[in-house]
Amino acid sequence: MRRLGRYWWIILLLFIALYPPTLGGMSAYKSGVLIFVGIYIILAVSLDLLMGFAGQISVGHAAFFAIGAYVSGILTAKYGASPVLALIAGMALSGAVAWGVGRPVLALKEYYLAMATLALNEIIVTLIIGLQWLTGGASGLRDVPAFSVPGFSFDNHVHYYYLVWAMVLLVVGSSVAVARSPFGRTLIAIHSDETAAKTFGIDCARYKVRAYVLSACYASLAGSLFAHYMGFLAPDDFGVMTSINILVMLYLGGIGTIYGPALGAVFLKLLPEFTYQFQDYELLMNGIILIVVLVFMPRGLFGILTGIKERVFARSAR
Amino acid sequence: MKKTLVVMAVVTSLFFCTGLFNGAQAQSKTPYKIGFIVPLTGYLSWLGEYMKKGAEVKVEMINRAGGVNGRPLELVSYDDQSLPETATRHAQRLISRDGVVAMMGTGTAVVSGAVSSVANKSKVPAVIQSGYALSDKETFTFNNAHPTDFAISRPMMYFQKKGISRVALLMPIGPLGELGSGIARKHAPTYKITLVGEEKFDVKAPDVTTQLAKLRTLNPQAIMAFTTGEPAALLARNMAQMGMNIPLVVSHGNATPGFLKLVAQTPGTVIVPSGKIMATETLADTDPVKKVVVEFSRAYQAKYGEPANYYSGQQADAVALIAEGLRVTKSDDPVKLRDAIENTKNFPGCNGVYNMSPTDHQGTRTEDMILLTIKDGKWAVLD
Amino acid sequence: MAQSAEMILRIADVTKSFEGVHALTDVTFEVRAGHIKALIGPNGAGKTTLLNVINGLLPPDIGHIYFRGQELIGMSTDRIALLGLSRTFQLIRLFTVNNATVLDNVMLGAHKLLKPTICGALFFRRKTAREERVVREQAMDALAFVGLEWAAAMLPGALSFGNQRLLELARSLMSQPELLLLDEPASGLNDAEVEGFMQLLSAIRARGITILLVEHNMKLVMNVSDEIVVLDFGRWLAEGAPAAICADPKVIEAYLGACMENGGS
Amino acid sequence: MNEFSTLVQFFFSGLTSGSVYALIAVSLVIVYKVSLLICFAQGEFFVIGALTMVTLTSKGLPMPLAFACSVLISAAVGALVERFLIRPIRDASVGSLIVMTIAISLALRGLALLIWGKESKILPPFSAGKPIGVFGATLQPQVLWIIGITILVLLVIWLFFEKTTMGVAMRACAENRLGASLMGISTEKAAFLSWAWGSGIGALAGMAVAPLLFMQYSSGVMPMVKGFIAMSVGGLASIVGAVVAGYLLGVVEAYTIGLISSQFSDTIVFTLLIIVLIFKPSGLFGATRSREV
Repeated sequence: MRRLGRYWWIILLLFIALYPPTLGGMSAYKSGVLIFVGIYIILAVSLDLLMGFAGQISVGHAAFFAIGAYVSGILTAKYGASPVLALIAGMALSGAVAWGVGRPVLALKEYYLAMATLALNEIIVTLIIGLQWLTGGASGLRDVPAFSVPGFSFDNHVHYYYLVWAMVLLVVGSSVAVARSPFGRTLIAIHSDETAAKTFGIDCARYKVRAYVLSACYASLAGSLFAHYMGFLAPDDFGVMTSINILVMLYLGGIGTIYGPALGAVFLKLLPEFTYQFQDYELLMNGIILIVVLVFMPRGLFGILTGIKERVFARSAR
Repeated sequence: MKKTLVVMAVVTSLFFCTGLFNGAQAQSKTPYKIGFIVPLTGYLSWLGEYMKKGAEVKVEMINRAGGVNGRPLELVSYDDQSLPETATRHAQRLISRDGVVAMMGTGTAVVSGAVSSVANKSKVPAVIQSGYALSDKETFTFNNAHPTDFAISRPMMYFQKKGISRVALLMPIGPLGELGSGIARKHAPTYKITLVGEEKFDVKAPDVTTQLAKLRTLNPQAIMAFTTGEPAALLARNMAQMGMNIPLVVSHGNATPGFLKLVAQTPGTVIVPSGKIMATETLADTDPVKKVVVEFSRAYQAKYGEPANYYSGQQADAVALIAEGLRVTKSDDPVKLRDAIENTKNFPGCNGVYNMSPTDHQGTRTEDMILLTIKDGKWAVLD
Repeated sequence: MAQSAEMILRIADVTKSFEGVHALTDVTFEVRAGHIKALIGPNGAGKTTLLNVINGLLPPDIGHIYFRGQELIGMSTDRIALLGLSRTFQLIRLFTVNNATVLDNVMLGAHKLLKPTICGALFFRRKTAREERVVREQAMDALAFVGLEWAAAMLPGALSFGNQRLLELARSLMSQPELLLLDEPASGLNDAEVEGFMQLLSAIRARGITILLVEHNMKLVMNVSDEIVVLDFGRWLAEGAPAAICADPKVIEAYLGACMENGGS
Repeated sequence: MNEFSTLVQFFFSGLTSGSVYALIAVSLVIVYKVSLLICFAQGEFFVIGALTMVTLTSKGLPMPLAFACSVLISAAVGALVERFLIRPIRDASVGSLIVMTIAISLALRGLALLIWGKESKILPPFSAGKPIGVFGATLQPQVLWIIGITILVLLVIWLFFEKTTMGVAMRACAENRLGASLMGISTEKAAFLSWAWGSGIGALAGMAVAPLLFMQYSSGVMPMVKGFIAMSVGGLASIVGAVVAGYLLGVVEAYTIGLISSQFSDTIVFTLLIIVLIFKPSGLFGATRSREV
């Protein structure tokens, strides 16, 4: 069992890699669900870096999701740019926005910060709607081409599945690396106690902004992947509700653990596949499920998993 | 070695678990499955309700009459929450898991966009109902709602007849408003109408008198506001408050009992472009759609105890168009079905007589619309 | 001042008031390099406020603070810390979020040696790991110095109160300070722990680190400090060697008054 | 119609929207003031209040009675929510409290959907009558009702929190837990009561505003977001600040729409919010608090 605990990531890799071929002709539906799951894992993990580690609340993370999606969408659909360049441009713009607003906004605390980030999300959405000549406005942006690199197009859904999950692994892996590094430790110090952190020479504002920029870049990456998969973008998918959903994934899975929010994303994105038949009851059910998690599992789903793991180890050690 | 074994065991068991998630794929091939994507929650949920009822009644009618080619129709409905992402997932599920022959529904332009994108990628026909304007590339998408063009030009036709030439636009911030604004600008010169001004408003705002006051300074003879439901009713109420006694044209989506309830008590002239289903009694016996409309209305009234409305009729037409396509092709092949729907000619429905072609995926004409207004708390035909 | 060359910290005419209430009024004194200077006074004398002003957490209304001749007023707390000024808190402030361990806490003290970046975490991993190893060893040394090496992997919350104080001290030492500000480090410690703490302070002093000590425990203050400065109601009251302060009637009066207010504690 | 009457109409429009924002902001502030928590489910109490009133009046209950019953029902729901859902996680981080109130709002909205269905409901104005005309601009009489109710609410709140022992103790809770318990009220009880107050006033807001709007299960989201803005601008914990900021928001919005751009009015309003938060974090009307180090 201990071995299993250590090599779980190999299992995961094998599973991700072998899933489509072994289950033969993976349908567009299945790959679609898994692609959305992957995109939301990137979003949840990126927000976890900001909230779980740097301790900065954001109720507007979808703003960067939107920037990534729309920069990719506009540059490729309207100006025929290479998707790779568009993706990088999206990340650059997201990073720049995060950098620009980061210092003043992240100086705010708790609810004030929540309000400011929520406002940021609204501003981006209203701009997307307002700048119709550029973004297609509320009617949406059409005909975003499939993702491609020179010489290869990811127009097949299985190919895209691999691309998205490769990105997921990259983002999760690098997030874990950042979280475990001295940089991640510094964020934890800021999260714990900004005043104390400052007395050790930590320039809190600068570190918060760095975490924000990294988080925004990852969210933007998710946005670009979303744009090329959907082929059609509308502001409805980037509203505050989306931000709140990402926030919920964090707490559902277990904030500050990277893997937890990823798990939360998987759970929350697979849940509708089982609850859609409840239709009118869906809203109530989702609310109740979330309440139950928050009240009875304060460490989230991942906390439960690690709890089980610890118990199993304790038993096998005995 | 032991390590490898454990890893293998876990991977295999994971695959078994996901077997559940595959669901039951193999089912009896007998019924024709039609995918139905409809806003049952979210801000357009009230509309989804009418669409759902309409579709159910029509499917029942067809099945009671023996189905299509001896096979019954079966609806597979999903709630799109008025969100494109959700709609995309549902469309993919419908096609690859439920194995539908065609999709229909939507109701908002953005959801239509998402569904249309999936439909054309997967080459499965989709008969949508919304203000979404189709592009040439979308060869698998039909839109059997009256095009927004008609809903704008029909009242303009009426204005020209009545000598109204100064019209102001008050458009909601949103897809419908963008569409309505563009089309109104395009058609206004045809009917010798001057657009004196345009304002936007947020559909969730509690008050729009600011915009109305601004427009009032321009002395319009009528206001066109391409909006549906509560905001449309709010406009009528605000205009009454300000004593602006000029006609207000709202979108063709408002021909529903729900909207009637909202504005029944409001003075002023509200004009709603609509289909003939809203005026069953006034139809001439020679009207080609009379039979279809009357039969559907009767069945609807019998099942739900309320009169059929524009949305339910429109949805029934979508069912009928797909059924007709299936009848003609006698095949499950989605491409053939698309071709069949595309060649539908002189097919009477609640929205008018459909004449589809490879260049026209909407099928109806401006004359298929009528203008409604409200008199004594009831719908009345204006023109 | 003539002897400022050996004065590591000079506090000049510092005044600070909160909504009209004067917390500090014209406070002036100096701290000699290599000494342990105690800052005492009854409750509400403004000692913690002064520490907060020194390390930049509070801006004074007027006044100057010089560290090695460099003006600190107007500088941010983190920059002041980089100059070699470290502190502990009256109410223990350890890093506890996300299961940060005792070792993590101590290693965080060495922030100014590492200056970690995202690039360091992602691209220069070998270099980062090398630096990290060095810091880890130093951190273990610091923990050993305060006698907490056994607790490296524990969560700080699991430590006793006294050990948490020691952990804070170890963390501060990691930043290789020249001047250490200690805010009531012995409060809540039992007699045996205070005894150990006294030895620790002497050992720190022996390393050449100057200490400005705010403390209520008179036994500790009298035993370890080279010099004492007394504040009363935010004003400088007396300054001098421990024996002289003990005998100063002004100090005795101030403390007696304070004792009566506190119900004789 | 002259320029001036148009400008007055903008003001009236702002007053109408502002009256909606102000009342809901007050209900948010009450909860925050005592339990230091921003409730994202406040919009649902707004809806529950209005829809309960619609149901009760349609059942033939007289207006004042229906009014009182709806307030009490909502207050009870709010108090129960606090007791069974918030209290168990009282000491969690701000983030999880936000998510919890969001979860509660989803559940309550889901419940409202099941109870009242999807169609919008209408509540008749409290008094019949023609719109009031001033300088050629018009105002709905209901707005005067709302303003009156707002003043009444402020008065009742003031009386309760300044003149009754329990009120003073509840106010003390936010500032000093020990002090509050000395005055004979536990923070738990205070939070419980503050939720009852908050949801009651939220419901009141819904009922007062319903005749201006059309109410359905999801109508609470927009007023709540605007209520947040008013609350933040007002300084989170200031009731009078919230009311002033609510009306200010309505009026600023109206003039932005009228004079600058109806398309970008929300962009401008939210940008202003961020600017206010950054440069005056304690709100336009909040006292500057010295942060404890």
